[in-house]
Amino acid sequence: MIQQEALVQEMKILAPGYYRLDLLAPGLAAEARPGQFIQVRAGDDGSLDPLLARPISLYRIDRNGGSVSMIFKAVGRGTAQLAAKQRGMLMKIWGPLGNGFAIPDAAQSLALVAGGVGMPPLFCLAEELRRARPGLRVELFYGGRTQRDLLVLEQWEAADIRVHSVTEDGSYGRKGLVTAVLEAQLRQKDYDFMVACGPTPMLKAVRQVALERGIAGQLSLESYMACGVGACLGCVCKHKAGYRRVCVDGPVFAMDEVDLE
Amino acid sequence: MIQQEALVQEMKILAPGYYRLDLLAPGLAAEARPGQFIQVRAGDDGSLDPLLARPISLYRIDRNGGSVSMIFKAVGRGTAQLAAKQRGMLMKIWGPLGNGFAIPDAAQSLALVAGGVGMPPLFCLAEELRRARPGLRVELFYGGRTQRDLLVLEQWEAADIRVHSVTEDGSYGRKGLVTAVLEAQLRQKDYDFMVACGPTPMLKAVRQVALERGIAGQLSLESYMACGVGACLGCVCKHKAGYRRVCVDGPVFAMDEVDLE
Amino acid sequence: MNEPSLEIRLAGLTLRNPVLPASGTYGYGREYLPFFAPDTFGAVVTKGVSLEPWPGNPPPRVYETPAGMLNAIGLQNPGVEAFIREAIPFLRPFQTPVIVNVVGKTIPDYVGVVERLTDYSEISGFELNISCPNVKEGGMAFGTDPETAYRVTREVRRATRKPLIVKLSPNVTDVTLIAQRVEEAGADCLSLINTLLGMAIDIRKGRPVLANVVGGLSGPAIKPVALRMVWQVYRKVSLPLIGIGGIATAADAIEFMMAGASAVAIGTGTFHDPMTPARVVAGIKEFLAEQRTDLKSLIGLAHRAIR
Amino acid sequence: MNEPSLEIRLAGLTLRNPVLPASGTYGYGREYLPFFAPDTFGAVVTKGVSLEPWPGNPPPRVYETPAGMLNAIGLQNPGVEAFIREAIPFLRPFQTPVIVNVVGKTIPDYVGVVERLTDYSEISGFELNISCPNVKEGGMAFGTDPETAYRVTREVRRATRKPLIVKLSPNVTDVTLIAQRVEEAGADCLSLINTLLGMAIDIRKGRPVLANVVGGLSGPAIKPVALRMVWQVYRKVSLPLIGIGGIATAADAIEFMMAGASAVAIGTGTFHDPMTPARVVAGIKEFLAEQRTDLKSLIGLAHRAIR
Ligand SMILES: Cc1cc2nc3c(=O)[nH]c(=O)nc-3n(C[C@H](O)[C@H](O)[C@H](O)COP(=O)(O)OP(=O)(O)OC[C@H]3O[C@@H](n4cnc5c(N)ncnc54)[C@H](O)[C@@H]3O)c2cc1C
Ligand SMILES: Cc1cc2nc3c(=O)[nH]c(=O)nc-3n(C[C@H](O)[C@H](O)[C@H](O)COP(=O)(O)OP(=O)(O)OC[C@H]3O[C@@H](n4cnc5c(N)ncnc54)[C@H](O)[C@@H]3O)c2cc1C
Ligand SMILES: Cc1cc2nc3c(=O)[nH]c(=O)nc-3n(C[C@H](O)[C@H](O)[C@H](O)COP(=O)(O)O)c2cc1C
Ligand SMILES: Cc1cc2nc3c(=O)[nH]c(=O)nc-3n(C[C@H](O)[C@H](O)[C@H](O)COP(=O)(O)O)c2cc1C
Ligand code: FES
Ligand code: FES
Repeated sequence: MIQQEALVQEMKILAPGYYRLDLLAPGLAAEARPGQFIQVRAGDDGSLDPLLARPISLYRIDRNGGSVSMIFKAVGRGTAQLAAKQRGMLMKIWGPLGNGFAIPDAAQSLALVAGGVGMPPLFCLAEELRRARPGLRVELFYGGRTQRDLLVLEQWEAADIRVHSVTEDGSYGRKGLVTAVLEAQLRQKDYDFMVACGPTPMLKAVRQVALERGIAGQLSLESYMACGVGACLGCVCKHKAGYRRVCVDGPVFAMDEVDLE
Repeated sequence: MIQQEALVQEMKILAPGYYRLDLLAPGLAAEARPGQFIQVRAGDDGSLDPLLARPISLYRIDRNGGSVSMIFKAVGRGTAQLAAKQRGMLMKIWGPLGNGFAIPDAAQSLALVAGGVGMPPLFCLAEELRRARPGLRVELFYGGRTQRDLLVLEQWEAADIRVHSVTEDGSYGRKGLVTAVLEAQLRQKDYDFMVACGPTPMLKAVRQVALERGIAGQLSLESYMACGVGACLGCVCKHKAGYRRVCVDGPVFAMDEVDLE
Repeated sequence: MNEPSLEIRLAGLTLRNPVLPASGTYGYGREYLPFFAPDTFGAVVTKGVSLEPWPGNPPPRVYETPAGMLNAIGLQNPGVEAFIREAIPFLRPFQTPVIVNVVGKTIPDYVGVVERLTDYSEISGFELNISCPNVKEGGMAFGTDPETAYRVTREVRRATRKPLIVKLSPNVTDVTLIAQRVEEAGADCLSLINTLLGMAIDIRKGRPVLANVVGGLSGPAIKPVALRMVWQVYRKVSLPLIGIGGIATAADAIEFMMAGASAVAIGTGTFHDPMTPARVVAGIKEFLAEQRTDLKSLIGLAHRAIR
Repeated sequence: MNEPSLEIRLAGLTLRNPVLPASGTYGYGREYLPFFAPDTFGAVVTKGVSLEPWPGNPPPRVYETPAGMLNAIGLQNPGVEAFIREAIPFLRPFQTPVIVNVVGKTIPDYVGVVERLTDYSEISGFELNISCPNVKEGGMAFGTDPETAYRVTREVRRATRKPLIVKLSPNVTDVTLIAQRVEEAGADCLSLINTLLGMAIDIRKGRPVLANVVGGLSGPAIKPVALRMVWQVYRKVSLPLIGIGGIATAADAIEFMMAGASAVAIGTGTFHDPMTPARVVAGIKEFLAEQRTDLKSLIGLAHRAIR
């Protein structure tokens, strides 16, 4: 675990309300794995507004460059302040936190399912797998409300990963819900494993689809956090073994072990 | 009274910890008089830290240019955030507030006495008087802890006003307390009126000196403020007529009517 | 869709909108005239008025704390006679109900102020402040014991037929007990909350910041406590409630309404930004339009959601 | 000048420094190991331990508010047997006193936990949590009535000779009454405060944010209230006090000591920044050096200033 003041290397607006932030954090980059996240203090030092750090997933881990990237959406006070960061500023962060993804060695094909800003950790995973397990077939099912909610498609293309784009309004890719497209695809093609990250209704639907077909997989959950390190028991989800902390026991859980209500 | 989002025209570090901030605020500049102040919200819009606005005196009023300037010292949370403002940013302000100085028409000579960041409103007064009453002799007694606490001396020079500089450590001008230098000077020369702004111990000493010699004058007081407009009764000082609000009944009071404990 | 109406009936009064100034943060209305007229509010709630003039506490009286502030004004006010002479003529031209916040050291003090004012047509109602933490006698003492709260409410009730609001103290173990007794005593409406008792120390000087040592904590910091008290009282009494404590945005005001308040009052939020009241009024209207609902439906909504 | 000592005696224990973790914000110490070792603190105060395992409340359990946060964890904990199995061996190697925070639904529950643990040499003392607002039975109910607080303290007192700290609830009309009765019952030290009862509403969903509806408010927002309670209790009881509530800086900790606390505990401040405890320890030391004074002289200093 690293806790540091990290230098903002770059801050980029990807689309209205969506940002990419690159931080110089060599220790963190060396330790981090896909699916992990960091706690980010959005206010300047000494500011109590916001009081708590915000959890943001790692979108890219550049071990050689000693940096990590995040992609986030400005939804409230904390992310609005993050959006005001600029190159050269310092930010207090700690991490890597959480367990990260674990793709079974036996898997030959993997379906990633992303909704909105659930995409970044999946890209991190895809990049790592392309390096570590070139034989694995990886495809992304990516849903958003409209075209501008689908981010960095060119990066997925550069990573040579097939993307099934889906928008609710049909402004890009297929029209509808990403899970409907996933289901349709599953009628033709099979996947050994599935990993999903996105809003809860989407996660539920993905699990439903996976369970019906007997495909194992993992879900990455979100939750309000206070400490982010497992001490406060604030972030728990319902798990078949009782309450489990999203910040250290997760955020990645096996599909069939968590209860998404 | 104007309340607006004002554009930062310039932000200048005058000395370590001291800043000059110029705001585009034509309505305010048109209304304001020397000795008045404005309420300044230091945080960005929506920020609750700090929660309350901070009172800052007007240092220059440029009616033609439609701007006002302040000089402030970073002493705490609010002023530290002010210090982070940059050209082009917007700041929420309201004013002009308070009564301002009133120099008797009969006065032929005026001694200004400034301690630390009590100087800015006195410069504002001096500039106005030079324009409005060129016959009036104006001199400044200016005390600070050390050389770097004496600000914009070149501006006073440009305004052709004699400055008696005093530092506690003797690093610039006379060594000692500004009131001692004032007293010494008063043995040789007389003034019809005195105006002082600075820390309370200094104000007390100035009043003592003035009362002993029968010189009338005004003091500009500071106080913690909440509303800044006279509604909350939070900023009162002890006055011979009871409690008086520094924000609207002051900040300028006749020397003999306030009780400085 | 038509522009949503913000009109609301409260304790027999018809208010143009449900947003009021919190007593003591708006004077008698004059000081904020350069920013907005008193009729920006659904009703004006005045600074506390006592029978005789009160000098208030020595300074320092206010101090900022994280997302809040402490005050120990000590209810400085010129007394009811000066109020009649100065505030009533000032407020007369505005088409807005005026609610007088009443303070006293004894029950006859409260009754005296209300008796003196009740026949003025310019006065629409009274808010009994039995919860001010910043005066030695009276004030909060009345608001922390259910029986004393009952007695002062009942005596004042006899002195006026105008709407009678009682403002409760949050510095109690169970605010619902006080609320219930005040309801039984004949109040028409409850305001909650007044300030939480707090303090701050200047570590350089090694002494309390406020001359009065302790003061009342207000502002966004206390909003969760205020909201909880509105929630609790809504479940136990049937009087309409005025939600107060830390409101700085329309979303804050809507939270209070969903917790059970029929109206809200804004204090420290106006110090933070003088345009807060106007922004809150506009924001509530926007929310209603966006959600295609009306004001009444918001009141107590969150209770119905968890049933 | 020598480096100032931060050592302090508290309820019979010698602490390396006066900074503790607030119960429930530091687990049993393991999670913060990557940031600092348990002996950064003068003593470790554990998460509440009950006789049987408690599942805690459903999520959402935490929510940020202005300069504060709400929590309704519901005292999830694996029970005293798991504590003995897992936490004691973990804490053994660190040279730091361990204070076990004890929770229960009945008096025999509290006594049971203390009896089970009192003979472990690894345990230096107990902190009775009679003030948790997030459980249906027990918890805060014990801390809001002086007689119940007296009874639970007295019964536990009989079960142990180790230092007994009682943690008081701020959700009361007069905290000094509870403090005095707890002193009479034989407590060695008082912790104050636990969280203020609060809530928040999600206006988009029209329902309370927390599944438990209400939760405990902590963080800088509540510091003025906590400080005032330490101040009041210091004047009425002679027990040493642990000041808790909103500490995020050394200056905050010093305020509590000047108000009368012999030690302080940090909770939400550690969530804000995991390095807060270390920064506070260092900052107190700096302040002592700068002011050329010692720790003991700070305790209650502000009372002496206004005499
Ligand atoms: C493990 C983890 C990884 C995450 N990774 C990313 C990411 O890569 N990119 C990204 O944009 N976001 C990510 N999030 C969500 C992000 O943390 C929230 O959007 C952020 O905390 C909102 O803070 P705010 O102050 O802007 O909003 P607030 O003002 O706190 O709230 C605004 C809205 O955001 C929602 N919200 C607040 N906190 C959370 C939360 N922790 N989880 C879900 N919703 C929340 C609330 O429902 C509210 O409506 C992640 C969350 C978790 C738990
Ligand atoms: C009418 C008026 C005019 C002023 N004009 C100027 C000016 O031209 N330039 C300038 O630098 N300062 C001026 N001040 C003082 C300025 O308002 C304070 O320095 C500022 O409010 C401190 O805020 P902060 O958040 O940085 O400090 P805080 O964190 O609030 O406090 C830091 C320190 O500042 C002191 N302080 C805080 N508020 C005040 C206050 N209102 N008055 C006196 N001391 C205070 C406290 O004692 C504390 O030790 C003026 C004050 C008043 C009342
Ligand atoms: C400066 C100040 C003065 C106050 N004076 C009074 C008063 O005279 N009568 C009263 O009932 N409440 C008084 N209050 C309490 C407020 O009306 C209100 O209940 C409290 O401040 C909480 O609301 P807020 O957080 O919006 O400020 C005062 C509050 C402040 C900050
Ligand atoms: C997440 C969380 C869990 C808590 N759990 C406990 C507990 O188990 N026992 C207890 O006595 N207090 C508990 N508390 C209260 C804290 O110990 C402390 O009294 C309170 O948070 C105020 O301090 P702070 O503002 O520094 O957080 C908890 C507080 C929080 C925020
Ligand atoms: S956020 Fe504290 S345990 Fe997960
Ligand atoms: S600051 Fe409110 S009356 Fe002066």
